[in-house]
Amino acid sequence: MTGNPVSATRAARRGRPRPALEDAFIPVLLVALVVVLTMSTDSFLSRGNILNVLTSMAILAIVSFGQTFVIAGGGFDLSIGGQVALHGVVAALVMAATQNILLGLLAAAVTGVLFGLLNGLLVIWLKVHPFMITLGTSVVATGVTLIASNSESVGGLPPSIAGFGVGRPLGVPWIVWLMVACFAISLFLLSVSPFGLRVLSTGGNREAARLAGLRVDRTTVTTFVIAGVFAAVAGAAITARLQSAQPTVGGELELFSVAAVVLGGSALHGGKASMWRTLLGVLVISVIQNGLNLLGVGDAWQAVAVGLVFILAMSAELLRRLSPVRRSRPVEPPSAGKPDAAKGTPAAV
Amino acid sequence: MTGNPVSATRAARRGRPRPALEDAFIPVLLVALVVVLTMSTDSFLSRGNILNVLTSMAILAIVSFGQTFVIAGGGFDLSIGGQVALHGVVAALVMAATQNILLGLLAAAVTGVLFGLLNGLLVIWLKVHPFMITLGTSVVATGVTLIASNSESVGGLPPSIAGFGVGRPLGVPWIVWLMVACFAISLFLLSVSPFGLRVLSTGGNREAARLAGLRVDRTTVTTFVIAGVFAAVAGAAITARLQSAQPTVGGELELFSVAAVVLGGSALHGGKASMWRTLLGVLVISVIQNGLNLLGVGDAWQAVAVGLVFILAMSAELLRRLSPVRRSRPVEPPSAGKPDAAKGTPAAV
Amino acid sequence: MTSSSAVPAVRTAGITKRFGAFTALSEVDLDLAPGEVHGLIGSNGAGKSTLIKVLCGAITPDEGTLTVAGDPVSFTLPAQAERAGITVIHQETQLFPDLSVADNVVVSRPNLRGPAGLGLRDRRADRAEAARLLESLGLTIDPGRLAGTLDLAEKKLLQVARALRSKPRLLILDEPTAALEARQARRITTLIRGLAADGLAILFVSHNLDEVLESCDRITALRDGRTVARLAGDQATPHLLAELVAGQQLANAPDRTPHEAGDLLVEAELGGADIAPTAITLRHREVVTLTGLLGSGAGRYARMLSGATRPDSGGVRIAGRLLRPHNRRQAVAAAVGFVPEERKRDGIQPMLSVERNIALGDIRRFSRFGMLDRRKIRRTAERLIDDLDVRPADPAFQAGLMSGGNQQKVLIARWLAAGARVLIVEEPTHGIDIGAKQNVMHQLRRFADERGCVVVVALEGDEFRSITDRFVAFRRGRLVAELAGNVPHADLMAACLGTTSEGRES
Amino acid sequence: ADPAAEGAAKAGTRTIGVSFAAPRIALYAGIQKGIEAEAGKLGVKVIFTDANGDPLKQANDISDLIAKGVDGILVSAIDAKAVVTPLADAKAASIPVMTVARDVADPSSRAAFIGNDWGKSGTEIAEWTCKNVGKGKIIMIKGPSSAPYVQEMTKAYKEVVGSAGCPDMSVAHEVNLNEMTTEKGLEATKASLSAVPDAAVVYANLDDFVGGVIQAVNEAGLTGKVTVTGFDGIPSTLEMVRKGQLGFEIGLQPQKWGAKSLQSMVDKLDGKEVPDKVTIETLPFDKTNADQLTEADLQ
Ligand SMILES: Nc1ncnc2c1ncn2[C@@H]1O[C@H](COP(=O)(O)OP(=O)(O)OP(=O)(O)O)[C@@H](O)[C@H]1O
Ligand SMILES: Nc1ncnc2c1ncn2[C@@H]1O[C@H](COP(=O)(O)OP(=O)(O)OP(=O)(O)O)[C@@H](O)[C@H]1O
Ligand SMILES: [Mg+2]
Ligand SMILES: [Mg+2]
Repeated sequence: MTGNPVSATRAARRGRPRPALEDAFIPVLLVALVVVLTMSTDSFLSRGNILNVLTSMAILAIVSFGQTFVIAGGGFDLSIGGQVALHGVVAALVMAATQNILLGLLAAAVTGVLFGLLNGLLVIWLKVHPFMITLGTSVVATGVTLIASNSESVGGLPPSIAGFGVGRPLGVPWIVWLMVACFAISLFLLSVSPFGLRVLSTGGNREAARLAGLRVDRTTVTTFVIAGVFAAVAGAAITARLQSAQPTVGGELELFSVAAVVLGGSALHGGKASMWRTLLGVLVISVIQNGLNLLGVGDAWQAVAVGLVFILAMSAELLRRLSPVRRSRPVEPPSAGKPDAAKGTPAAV
Repeated sequence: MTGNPVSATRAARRGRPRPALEDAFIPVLLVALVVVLTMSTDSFLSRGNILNVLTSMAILAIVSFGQTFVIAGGGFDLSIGGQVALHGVVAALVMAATQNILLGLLAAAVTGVLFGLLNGLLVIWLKVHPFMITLGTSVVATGVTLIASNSESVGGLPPSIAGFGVGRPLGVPWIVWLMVACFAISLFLLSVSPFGLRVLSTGGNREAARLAGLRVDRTTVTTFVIAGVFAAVAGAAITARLQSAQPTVGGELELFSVAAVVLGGSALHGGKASMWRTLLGVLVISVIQNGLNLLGVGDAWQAVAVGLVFILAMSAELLRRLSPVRRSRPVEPPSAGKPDAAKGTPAAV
Repeated sequence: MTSSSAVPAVRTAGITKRFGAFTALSEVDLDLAPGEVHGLIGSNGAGKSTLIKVLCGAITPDEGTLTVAGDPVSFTLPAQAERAGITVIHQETQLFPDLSVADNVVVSRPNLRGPAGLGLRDRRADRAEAARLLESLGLTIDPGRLAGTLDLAEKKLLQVARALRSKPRLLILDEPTAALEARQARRITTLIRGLAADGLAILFVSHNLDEVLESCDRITALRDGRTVARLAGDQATPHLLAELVAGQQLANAPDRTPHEAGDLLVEAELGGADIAPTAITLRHREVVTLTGLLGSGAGRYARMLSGATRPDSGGVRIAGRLLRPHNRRQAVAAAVGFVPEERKRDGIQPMLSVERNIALGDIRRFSRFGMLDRRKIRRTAERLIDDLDVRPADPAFQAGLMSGGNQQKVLIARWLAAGARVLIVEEPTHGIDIGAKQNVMHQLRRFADERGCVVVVALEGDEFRSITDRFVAFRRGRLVAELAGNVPHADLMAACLGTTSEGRES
Repeated sequence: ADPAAEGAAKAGTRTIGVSFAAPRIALYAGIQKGIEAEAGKLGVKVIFTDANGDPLKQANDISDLIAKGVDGILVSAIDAKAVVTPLADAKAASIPVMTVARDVADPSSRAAFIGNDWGKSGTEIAEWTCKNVGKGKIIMIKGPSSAPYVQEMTKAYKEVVGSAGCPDMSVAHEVNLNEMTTEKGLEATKASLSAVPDAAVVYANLDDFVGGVIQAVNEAGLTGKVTVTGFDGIPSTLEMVRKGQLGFEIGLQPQKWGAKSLQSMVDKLDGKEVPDKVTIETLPFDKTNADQLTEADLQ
């Protein structure tokens, strides 16, 4: 070791994360999309449409920030869509009953925290994969939502909430401001605060984090609570935007939020994540949908296009493998199965 | 080792899989459900209702068999629901055009194989987690289905197909026979043929399987192809049963098929699976739904009940941890986060 | 064997393998004769495992040729190498934990029955064959057991059984004895000699140079991917081999200087899963080595001591303060550092940078106003990297990509940064080369001298003689002896084995 | 099928945006075809968006249409209360909005509603049932409980059934389904028939359920004993009525409906007067008049 000059040189060349081809893939894809859409439509880069894109991405973005914490911590939250509907309905019911907007928001926040706690505690107690746990709680959430709302949209909100629906501080819709605020908080929590390091360690190697003295269970639960709170924010925002709560809203949010996180380049199995990447992932999805709407492409073709872009985006991995540095590391990522057996999974021997 | 008396004793105490409390959990749950439903309704154990349960579980069972192969091999197929709709529409379109049932079935089988190939090849080429890949192909499948069917149900099938809808060889609806046949084939493939060993070893430790000289890539692709074929069988069966193809069918099948596999007790991260367990998982889900229907419980409460049973079933894991045998193996499964996530996720980094 | 010089079973010529800009192997020549045990040695990262992967078709070399029994071949798949008679037991245990022992043995070619082409598995034949093969290796285990429940040596032997099933002409073993206790390791080396006597060619990789000296007919040494020496077994001396691996003159291990122990630091009385309640005390400036055979309980005891696992009874007092059991967090707060046996699996955060790995032991110390203090982290990491000679000396380097020895140092740095006073280290020398070993020993001794005390857990306690003040021997879950650091080797062994001191050669 | 793709900017050509609730149900598929055909005749471009049942996506879709600068918007509201904000935006941008099939809660936010008189249809179905069955229990398989057409039809239906004019019939079981698919219709009917094995009538609220309802009756071995009534009158139901699988249908002639919708919008843009409520014609049929109809009549 000590006397080995090669290892020092080698180290300098490998290992150090550097801006690689594959990390540029999604940004390049985004730029390409923007260029194509600007050329082929006359309204894409208009101020109105940009705000439009931002407005329509807001909800997905907010829940994806929450999902980023969960995934970074090694979890997975399939209940986010169900939660958005549930918390939205709760907010609306309380607002309708009390005619007080603040109480409604508070109620949604409380159910968000409680639901996140439920998810997190079940995950750490039952020690079953969060995929299954949150699938279960998601089904429960859907049922509870339908019962609470009587399967109907909940109206009768205080009239003043209409202000939110149309309000545009500084010319930007309030829902975009809300997204920006959520982003700032998330960015701080993940990248600046020590909490972010705890989350990434817990997700990167849970046992190692535990042995280093971190409270991994608490961290896991906290990530689910954050996701619940962001789901509540999203639910309340939808309620405000639609001026009624919709029990059926949010159906695709869980899968698309996971997709946005991973599309951005964070690791699906945790330990590596960034809010900027998530934002990028959400942007790609939203720009595609907006562009196709502008082009007048029908729903069915839109689905095809979104799916293809998904797959294309994942080809970034292909680039990664083809890039010379890591090219022939056969032992590294076995495709389908389970590569990091060494990592989080001792039982795999 | 032989020379070490401690290890010999220890070996005798641990090791040999024995019917444990936790493995009995789901069967016991099923029996409990049956007892409760028999007491609380007067028709649950009637011949008609048993056939009813079998009929309504058939589609979920068939796709779950396919999902079992994929999961056992370390993969994950979220495109199954989309595929069922796609292959069903293909079958119907070909039947409507040729007025030949056999050609229609053949066409569905071909698209099933092709779609499975597509999934499998993308998984092994892109080396991205199958979750993402099949989410992408699933969206594409939905789009293609809508385009092919023009978003409408496809009718105009040969009149003779009506026979399938109502046919009851030996008093049992043909769709139940179809499920039995699929089960027999799956059971043979997984437990009796050498292919099953290849799948389980690929899913259990992909790198080890590769180094042992197994063609892991081929095995992975094959599992996806099997899932595609079973999805085609399910799609064609639905088409025959409804005497038309529905482009919107199958929405919940992907998640519920995964749930059925895991509920039965197979490992979500692969390497450990059995068709009997999957059958058990499907049965639990179907019995609950049927029972709630008989009790006249509405959709919303049904969702709550299904979710709760999911979570309850996962508590089997809790029993497992509490059972004395494994109690003091501290380093074993890192609890919440990612027991499996780590494994199941190759290059998603 | 006299025939060994005739036709080599396998020969490589000019093998070169590059990973990007980095050359892992450079023009390596090797010939392996039937009936010969060929030793392959070299420091961590010398390229041993890479060479083996080339030999078995797991990776394709950039240059060079491979001949089997005189015929040139090129493999792109492990299956091809296996067909050509080359079988490997890899460094990482390659098993299927959820499959039975029998299935693990026959996995690549299960026995079939019934009409040809029908493809029915013959499980009875599988079991019989597995039992037979395992018995020929001296192992009687139920072939129906799940492989995940075997212990380490059993797992290795299971892999040997699988390898022998394909009747290879060349059997490659990559560090098969690492993590095994001496007697089990001896089983493996004896087995190897026996197989060679049956005419197999054997390539044997080990960091245990004594083992290599004892069992190899010829020895090849790699350094930085190049062949630096080819020796006949009888030309080699321990000293020569050590130098070949380390690439330099090794300073002689410092003579043990007696350390006078300081104040009482740790008092523990713990009992747990198959461990009888046992009391231990540790003083300032002490290095205490817990040792015993595999499964003796030394490791389990240390893990309870560190708060990593739950004891059934008893507790730990650090500087008079009683800790809650099974609570790593509180133990860390009381300055107890722990470096687990499988550092890659349980110690390192593979995706985080070296500096963040170091900061992890006490995140609070590295935060200000609810924010991570990046400058402080960087400064501390740079100082420790320099201090412990971590390579590469780059705080932003991704920890998962480092070699084992350097990961070990990063973990020690973590506890230094967290201000630990008690350091509990399991098997600190596993899988690291002799140069790195010296450095780690040095660091452990220094830790005790400057910070508090060190607990080493090792199957081969003797290896730590030069830094140990006190040995504690465990057998079958009991503390059987506390011995001074300068106790004769034979007495230490006797305590572990439960025999009298004449019972065993040294 | 997509005239808008190539240059909506061409001067003089009008572009109409359409935001549908769920074009995957047969009714909307028919309306869409009608709009497309009419667009060709009138020389306007049409952009379709599909929210697939998601009110939030519908709000985003309408915003996209406004950003695109269409001349008019046809909406079928997934939820009557939910599209307030985008409709206010449209008003602010002086883009006229008309609702089709499903109205919004606030009539002042749209120029006109082009739809059916749901109550009248409900009454018609109930009267036919009383006249032709007269006696027994009824199972109702309905759409989402929040949809106005479901509420209005149910209300009108129940006013007839069990009233003095029809004392021997009663609604024994009701199911609301949020997903309007044949499969769901099948499942719900099977379950309902288990709960009410002696039902005489199954009321299918829309034809997307009908195939499943008939199959369920079939599988339960009750063919001939249970009368099924449908609604929408998609072309394939004609054959079912002729075969006696289906007792009564009301054809909504969705293509004509679509054509009428687009026509109304163009009229409005041309400055002509359009009434606040445009009611479409319906075409009831049963075995007695089914033979005089062709599938083309139902388009
Ligand atoms: N796929 C790869 N990509 C890049 N570098 C690699 C790859 N595989 C191995 N290396 C590097 O090649 C060098 C040789 O590694 P190898 O595993 O052969 O060492 P070794 O001699 O077996 O060491 P040890 O004794 O620690 O097992 C190391 O520096 C390692 O980091
Ligand atoms: N409670 C237990 N009961 C039975 N076997 C055990 C138990 N704990 C560990 N083992 C087995 O004993 C073997 C050695 O395990 P482990 O390393 O934990 O023992 P240890 O107490 O650390 O002893 P050592 O001093 O050898 O490290 C392993 O195969 C492990 O599976
Ligand atoms: Mg090696
Ligand atoms: Mg140990």
